[in-house]
Amino acid sequence: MANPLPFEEVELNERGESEPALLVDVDGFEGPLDLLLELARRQKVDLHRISILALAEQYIAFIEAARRMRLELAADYLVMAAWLAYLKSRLLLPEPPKGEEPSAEELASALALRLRRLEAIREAAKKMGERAWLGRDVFARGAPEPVIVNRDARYEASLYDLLKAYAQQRQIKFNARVSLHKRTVWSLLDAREALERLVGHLNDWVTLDTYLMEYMVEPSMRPTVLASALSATLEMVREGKLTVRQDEAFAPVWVKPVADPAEAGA
Amino acid sequence: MQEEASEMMEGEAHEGSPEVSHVPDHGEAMRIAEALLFASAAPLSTEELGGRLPEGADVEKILLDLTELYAPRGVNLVRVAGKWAFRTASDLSFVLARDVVEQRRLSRAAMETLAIIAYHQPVTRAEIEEIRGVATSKGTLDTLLETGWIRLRGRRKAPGRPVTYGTTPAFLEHFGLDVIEDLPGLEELKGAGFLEGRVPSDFSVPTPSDAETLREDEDPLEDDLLHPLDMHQTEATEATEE
Amino acid sequence: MQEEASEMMEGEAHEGSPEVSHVPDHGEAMRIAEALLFASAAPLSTEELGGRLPEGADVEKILLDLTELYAPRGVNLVRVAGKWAFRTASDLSFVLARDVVEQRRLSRAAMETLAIIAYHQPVTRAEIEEIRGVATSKGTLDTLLETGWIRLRGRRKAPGRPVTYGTTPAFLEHFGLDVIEDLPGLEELKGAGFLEGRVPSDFSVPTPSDAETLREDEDPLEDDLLHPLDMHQTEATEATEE
Repeated sequence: MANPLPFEEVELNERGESEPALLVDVDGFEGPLDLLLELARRQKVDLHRISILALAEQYIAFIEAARRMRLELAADYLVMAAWLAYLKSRLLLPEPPKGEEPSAEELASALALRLRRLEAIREAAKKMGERAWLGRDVFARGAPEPVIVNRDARYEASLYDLLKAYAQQRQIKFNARVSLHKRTVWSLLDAREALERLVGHLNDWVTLDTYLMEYMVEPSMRPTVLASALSATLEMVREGKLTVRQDEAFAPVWVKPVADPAEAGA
Repeated sequence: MQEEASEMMEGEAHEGSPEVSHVPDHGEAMRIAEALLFASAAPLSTEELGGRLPEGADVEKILLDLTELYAPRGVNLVRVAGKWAFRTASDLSFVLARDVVEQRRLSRAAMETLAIIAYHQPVTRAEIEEIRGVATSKGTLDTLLETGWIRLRGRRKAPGRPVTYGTTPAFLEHFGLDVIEDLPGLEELKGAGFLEGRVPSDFSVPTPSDAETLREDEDPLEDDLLHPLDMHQTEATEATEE
Repeated sequence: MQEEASEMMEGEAHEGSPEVSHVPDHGEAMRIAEALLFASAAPLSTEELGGRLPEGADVEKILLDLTELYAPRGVNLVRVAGKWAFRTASDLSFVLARDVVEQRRLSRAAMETLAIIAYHQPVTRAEIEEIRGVATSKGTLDTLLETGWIRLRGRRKAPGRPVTYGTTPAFLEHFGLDVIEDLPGLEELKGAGFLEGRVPSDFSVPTPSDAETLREDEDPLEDDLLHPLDMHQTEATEATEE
């Protein structure tokens, strides 16, 4: 097994939080490919001339040793072990006639390529880490002198906006005045309801005014009450519920319920 | 030319080293001081710098040399509160300031108030409120004063002697009016569709006056008002339109 | 000696002006550029500078001259993320390192993942895992997103429409890179065929791209993903501009 490098302890701690699945890995390897890479390095040969067969054997031996030590291994490692065992058998057996599947040699070189690629990106990551980091190796201005922005407000408004605002204000005012002076009215509906209620209690001629007396508590209400009541009366006459008569112009208006609607129109 | 300058600076940077080998490279110490002063968030004292420079470095000399070196540049080494800091050259302060003209729209309340002042001037705040049917915030009048379109004219000869407001020549200029009487009257407002529906018979649009001379019912503003006025305008500049 | 250096810089500062009188004083424009760049913690683009320099100033020449002038100094003018900034000389990190407020160290996993994203961008999580031969924890990507150095770019036009990752301008700035092509060892990786797309795709181009525009095999992110993205970008912007 590789001797853990000083940083690997840190790695283990960090991984404890973020990558629990790898906590059980062996001596801080970053997965099976990383372990393979480490084993390959120990062959002390160029990755281009690596013996994948030897590598597979070493990996399998490593995994078996770990299992004997009852080390719990992440599934990734076992999958890789199984695959390498397969590859090993393919590499040892005579190659079957060329089929659809890639040959053992092709599989082996694909694995070697993956290892070289991981090695290359590791190297790149190392170079990136060695670059002069801002805030670690190089520094920006410690006390930036900000650009002072003098804000000068310029207001925009058009004559149209001005006139519209003025007209709206004044208009609201006079519209409001009209509604303020709106009088309380006795609606036709109110009159009709009142009359219908009263009709049932009567059986003789009565002046309309008598009926309306109780509504005329406020003098200002009188015109609206009279008008609405008269309209309602005429409507009920048309429906044959009331009879109405007036002896002369401006004389009191007499009403009488129609006992039998058939008599209507008299 | 440029190369020459580079060489010069470089030459300068390595000055001293061959003569006295045990004294740290003066140029290198200068470079370190430069970097320290640049990266520091606050000015550094001679002692602080000395503590960070190579053993035996002549801090005073380094600071003197740096001050001279940077004196003609766009960035100078200056003493602030007994410490040292790089600062942009004071004659270049203009490049670090930027004038931004912000286009702002008047709020509806301000627009309405302005319109009432325009038509009803000279008008008091209470009269504006009477027409609008709502209290006028100080901020609204401040904003309008800030625009330069309205001014305090005088004081109404009435209980409480309220201030009267009117429009300025800048108002006419902005709204493209020749004289204040060019504001459309009742018939024109109706004709242009600004007033809709039936206009009550007692409805009228006043004839505004923005004349410099006060009306008969106006008194001049007292001197004591000028100070609060100044204050108003200062505040108004800071306050942003709602 | 010192005086000589001062004169030198001054002499240099006024170079050019006598020859072409209608062109603004080159030395003065250099001073202004110096002040602007020096004052700013965040890099400035050539355009930003040009807009602040006197009309007709040769921005490119000014920047070139300043770069050369400051090359031997403790503070250098460098190109980062396509913009210009003064930075302390990288060889002086040893004196400045003391100021560092315990920079959070990236784990090896995070550093490797960042490298893969940088060199292989746009890259999906599956592709990162393929290269590393191990599952990438969400925590690693979150950490990297938090630094503001990587961003979600879009979605790969492939089954499952996986998110693609790429680096940000803050990444370039942090690592002192002008453009993504300046990544160390990029040519070797490319030459060895290690940047070939793993996922069989007609579009795969074996060069990293951190361009804003998506590649042909990328779709834009959906709106629901934009919120976390915006958050990251805001952080990144703040980190850069301070």
